[in-house]
Amino acid sequence: MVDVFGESMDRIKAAWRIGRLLPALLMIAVLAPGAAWADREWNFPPPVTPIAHEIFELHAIIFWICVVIFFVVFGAMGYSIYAHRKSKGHVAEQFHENTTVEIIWTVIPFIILVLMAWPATKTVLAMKDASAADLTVKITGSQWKWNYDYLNDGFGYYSELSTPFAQIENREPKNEHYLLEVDRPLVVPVNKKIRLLITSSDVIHAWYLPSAGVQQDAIPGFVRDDWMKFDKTGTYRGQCNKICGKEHGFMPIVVEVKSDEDYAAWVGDQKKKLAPTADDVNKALDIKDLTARGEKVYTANCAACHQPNGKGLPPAFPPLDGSKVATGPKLVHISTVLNGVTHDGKPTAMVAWKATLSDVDIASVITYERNSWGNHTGEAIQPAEVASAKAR
Amino acid sequence: MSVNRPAAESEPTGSANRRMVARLSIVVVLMFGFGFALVPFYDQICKATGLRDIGTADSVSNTQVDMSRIVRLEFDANVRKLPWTFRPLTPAVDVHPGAVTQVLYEVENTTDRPLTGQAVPSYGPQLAAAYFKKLECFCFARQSFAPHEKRQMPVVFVVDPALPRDVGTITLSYTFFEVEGNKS
Amino acid sequence: MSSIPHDHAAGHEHAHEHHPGGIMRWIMTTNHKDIGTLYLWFSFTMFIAGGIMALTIRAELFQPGLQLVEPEFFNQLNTVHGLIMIFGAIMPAAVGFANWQVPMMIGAPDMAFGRLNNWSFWLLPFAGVLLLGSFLAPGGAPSAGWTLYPPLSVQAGMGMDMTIFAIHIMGASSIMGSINIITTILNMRAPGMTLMKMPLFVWTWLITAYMLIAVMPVLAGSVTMLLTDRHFGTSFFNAAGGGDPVLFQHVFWFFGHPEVYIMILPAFGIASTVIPAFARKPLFGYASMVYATASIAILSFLVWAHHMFTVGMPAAGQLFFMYATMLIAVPTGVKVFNWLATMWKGSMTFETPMLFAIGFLFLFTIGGFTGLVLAIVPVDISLHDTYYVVAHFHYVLVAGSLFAFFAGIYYWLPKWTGRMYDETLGKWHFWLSFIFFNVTFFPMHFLGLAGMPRRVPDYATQFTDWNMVASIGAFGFGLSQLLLLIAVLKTIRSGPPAPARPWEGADTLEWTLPSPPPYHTFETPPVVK
Amino acid sequence: MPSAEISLPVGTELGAEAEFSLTSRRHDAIGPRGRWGLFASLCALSLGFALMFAARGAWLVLPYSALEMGVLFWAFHRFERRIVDWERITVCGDRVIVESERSGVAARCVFNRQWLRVELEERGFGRPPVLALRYAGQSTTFGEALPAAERIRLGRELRRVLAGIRLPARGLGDG
Repeated sequence: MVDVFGESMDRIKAAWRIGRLLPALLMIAVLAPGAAWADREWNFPPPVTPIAHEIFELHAIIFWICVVIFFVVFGAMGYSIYAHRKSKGHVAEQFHENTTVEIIWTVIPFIILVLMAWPATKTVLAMKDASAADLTVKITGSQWKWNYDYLNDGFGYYSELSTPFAQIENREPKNEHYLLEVDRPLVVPVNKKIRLLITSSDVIHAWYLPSAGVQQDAIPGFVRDDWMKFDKTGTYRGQCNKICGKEHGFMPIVVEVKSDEDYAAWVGDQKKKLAPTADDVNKALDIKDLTARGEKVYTANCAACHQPNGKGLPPAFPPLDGSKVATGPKLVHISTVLNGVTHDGKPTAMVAWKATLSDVDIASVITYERNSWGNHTGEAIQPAEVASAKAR
Repeated sequence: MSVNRPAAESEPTGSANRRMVARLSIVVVLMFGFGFALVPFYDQICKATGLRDIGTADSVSNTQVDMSRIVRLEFDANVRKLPWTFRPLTPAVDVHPGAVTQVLYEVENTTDRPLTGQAVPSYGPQLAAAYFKKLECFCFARQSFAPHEKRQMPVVFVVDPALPRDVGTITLSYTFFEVEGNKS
Repeated sequence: MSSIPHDHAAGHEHAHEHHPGGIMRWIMTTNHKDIGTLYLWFSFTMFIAGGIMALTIRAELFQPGLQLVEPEFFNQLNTVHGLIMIFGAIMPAAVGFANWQVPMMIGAPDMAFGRLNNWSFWLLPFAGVLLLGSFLAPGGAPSAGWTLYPPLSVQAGMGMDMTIFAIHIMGASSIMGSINIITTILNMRAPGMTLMKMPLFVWTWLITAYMLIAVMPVLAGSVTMLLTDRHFGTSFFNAAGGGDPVLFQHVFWFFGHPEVYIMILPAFGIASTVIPAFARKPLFGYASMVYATASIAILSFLVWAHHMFTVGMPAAGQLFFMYATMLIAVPTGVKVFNWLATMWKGSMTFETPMLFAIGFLFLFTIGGFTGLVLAIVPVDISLHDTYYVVAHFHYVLVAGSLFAFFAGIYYWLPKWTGRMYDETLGKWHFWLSFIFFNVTFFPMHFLGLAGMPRRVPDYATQFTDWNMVASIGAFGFGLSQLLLLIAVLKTIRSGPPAPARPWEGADTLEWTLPSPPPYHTFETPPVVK
Repeated sequence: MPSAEISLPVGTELGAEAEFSLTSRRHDAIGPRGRWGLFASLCALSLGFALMFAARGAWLVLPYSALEMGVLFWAFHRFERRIVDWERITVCGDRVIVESERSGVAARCVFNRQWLRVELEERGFGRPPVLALRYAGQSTTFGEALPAAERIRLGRELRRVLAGIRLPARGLGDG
């Protein structure tokens, strides 16, 4: 707490210093976004794909053209304000038309625009060529996580924000990649053309990775294709960029670009995991282990709606703390988590988790829910119980 | 000089107000009527104009097979709010434009109750939609599944040889939506 | 009932003073000046309400992390801020100016349809209450952004229905207002005032009204379809029933883009009135100004999809909309050059209206440049829905429309009230607004370039510095607007009496009337040569 | 200044042999061709947009477009009807003749000069007062198209004329 306070004071002081320097800053600000300052705070993040390079350069060209026009136009205005003022005794001339001049200043901007449109058109056409890809990844946005499916290799997984709630609520100092970190990033090989198929399962999201120059809306019921090809390995970060509900700001995108060998090894790993779950369903676990694992599962999957403190957001998201489900018969609780809640035969916001979470995860999270906040049932739910409930 | 307002306008204010109220009530009734008439009207319009007509097979006029090029077709499947499994049996095929091709999708209803769904196709890239002719498709009608029923369903299609040459890959993606009115 | 008094003076008093007093005067009035005043005060109230929401947003964004408001409420604030500022503040202000100025500038006694005019105004407070009242509805106000994209807006609670009704009411009000204005301008000009002799403000409003009439049904249709999708089982925008969510975006922006010009054209008109007055020189290129305005209006119907470059449209579509959007820079450039040429070799003084007009010209041009940057499809794909866009449209709508409206308020305040405003106060208002506006919105360009999405309640730590600067600026800008209120109230209460024509260079018809103008204008019919 | 030259927004002219005569008519700044031309262009534009959307599936724009064009038609039509309206008041010997044509309906009232009362009726709500002419059970109004100040001036003028105070015929604008 003290740290956070100190930190914010420092920030306020920093902001104050910035505030005093504003006139100078504004001047710099006008000049800055071009090629001269490559720093992130001023311009696009360093481009890492051919398209992003083109975008970076296009922007620089157009920016500098605008700067030149800006100084010509407002140079003239500044001179006029200085020289043609009444207080200097300037007498107004009464001209109010000059066809030649008017034609000139219609034609010149037109020519400048054509010069701008030319490279832009080339880039647009280049961006559209998603054919002949080495690898296809289907990206499905949902409230509020991304799902990556490797269509060629037949596996897929969810990718979610991994920043702890404590940091968002300012109870802990923030990580370096606060809000831009996920549990499982999208992993792709370097120098390979990756075709992206982007869709959504609920509302419109947008898959936005600035350093790759990619932004594509994810539209429910429709796939849209896009592509990217990275120049270098590394980790690149972006966010969902179309308002999609309350957790819109907490839906980051992390892409890890690996060398061919590392990528192949990673794919091998993933395929191994596809084989029966590493966790032994029949092994009985200690309540402590279950609760610890359950807390992680809860934070990643449940806390967005039911809140970290279990109080929920009634009426849409009921509280778990002290609820009938979380303190009543455990079979009801297990079935609720497994199958979700339906209302008049239609699924509600409480979705079925049996396809998404492993039996061990479900057992852990139920144990956690039954033994946290004001709930003290003291019961440990074993993965085997979940498996048998599933079978019923 | 004192000024008096006229005691009354050319007609009594009361009756003018009543007439206004009557007129406004008619407007309100018409507005609500419009709202309620809209739903059947909507269905009729859709039927009459062929809008949202997803149940008709495309017609193919040119059956010339273009052997000079190969287009890669990828198949994808999604379900929304339906507890089904849905997948293409072939993830991708290479075809010559103009050749009639059939692929299979497999659907399983994993629940204990009968369910009905409607599949909606989508294409990547978007412009491929105009060149992808489906002769037969499970998406032309609603599909009902008995509890735990598993079924393989075909899509028969032709890629129009007029497909622009720079399109080398097409993804056909189906999404099964729950049909309103499913009862548990 | 009274007979006409013989007494000359008493006769005048009689006719001018005996309209109903108190609140009933304002509720029942059909006088264009009263209604103009009502519009302007309503707009100011909404401006303050929307401003408070903006400040709450900026306070939350002062630091990373969640401090003041829940994300859901944050989204509601964002959405209602946008709707209120567009439909509650900017548009009514523009209609307020039209009500006051159009009849006086064309030499008409009043607007064509008095009672329709009264009705168009009095619909607005109800719409405003409905919109603000949606905060109290179960589920809160709409939170899908002012653009109300489905399916997110279909998910929302009852607040969305209230908003849809509010938009309908505001739309009806705008339509009636613009029908009134277009009828007035077309038919009721003084003899001799041909179309090409109309003041430019009247021209811009004629074109604005024309555009409003052309696109308002599109807005009404789009929100109605949203409503039927929500409640009546239609699937206009639902893929499951054969619809398409992107169709909504096409329909919405087909209205939305002309709407942007609807908000800026009257501002152009005010700038074209104020700049010549203080340069003491006729407006340069009157005819080309009219043609430029008309071309902007026509082009505005052809560029809607530039708001949607990321929905994944074919290259041909992207290129068409890119070229059309870039083309708008030409007539807009012509306007800027014309204003500059009007100032060139004039005899300028810099009273508050002129300062705001120059501020408008300067900052609007920056907004124009960023608009050009955003028109370039590949660059837009990297900047779409980031803070760069937020910076861009605030440069256009705040420093553009709003600054021009401030210029108009100070310019015509002596005419409207019969009293002069306090020049010192006005200048303070300008300079503080100008500086804090830039402190608020300039850093947003950098945030956007660095990839900060708009409409997020929290952000990564590398965005912290610029967000702090922007938040400080926002509070400065917000508080500076209280100076406007003080300046106006001070003018009304204790400003020194203003002559009929306080500005040396002003030459439109309203300055031939006394200040304030008589309740029913044009005792002596003007003759336009 | 002869009143015929007074331009706005009313055309006023003096009758020939009468002691006092005034015709009041609105000024039509654009004329029917321009008015209906603009209406046609708006119709084409608005319905064109609506049809374009209807073809793409968003046909609910259409009823609003039609409704709005209806309202615009009503507004233009109503304005046009008022434009051809005219009123004339003539003082001739001991008679005062008020002729008018409103919405195609012609009316004519003849009053006795000695017994005619000229009154200004307040109407409230910011609407300009109405000039009423009353004699026994008969009454009529005059000056629909005149701005408020003009009506007052005209009222004064009439009273002078009726009282037999002979002034040179005066226009309304040069008082």
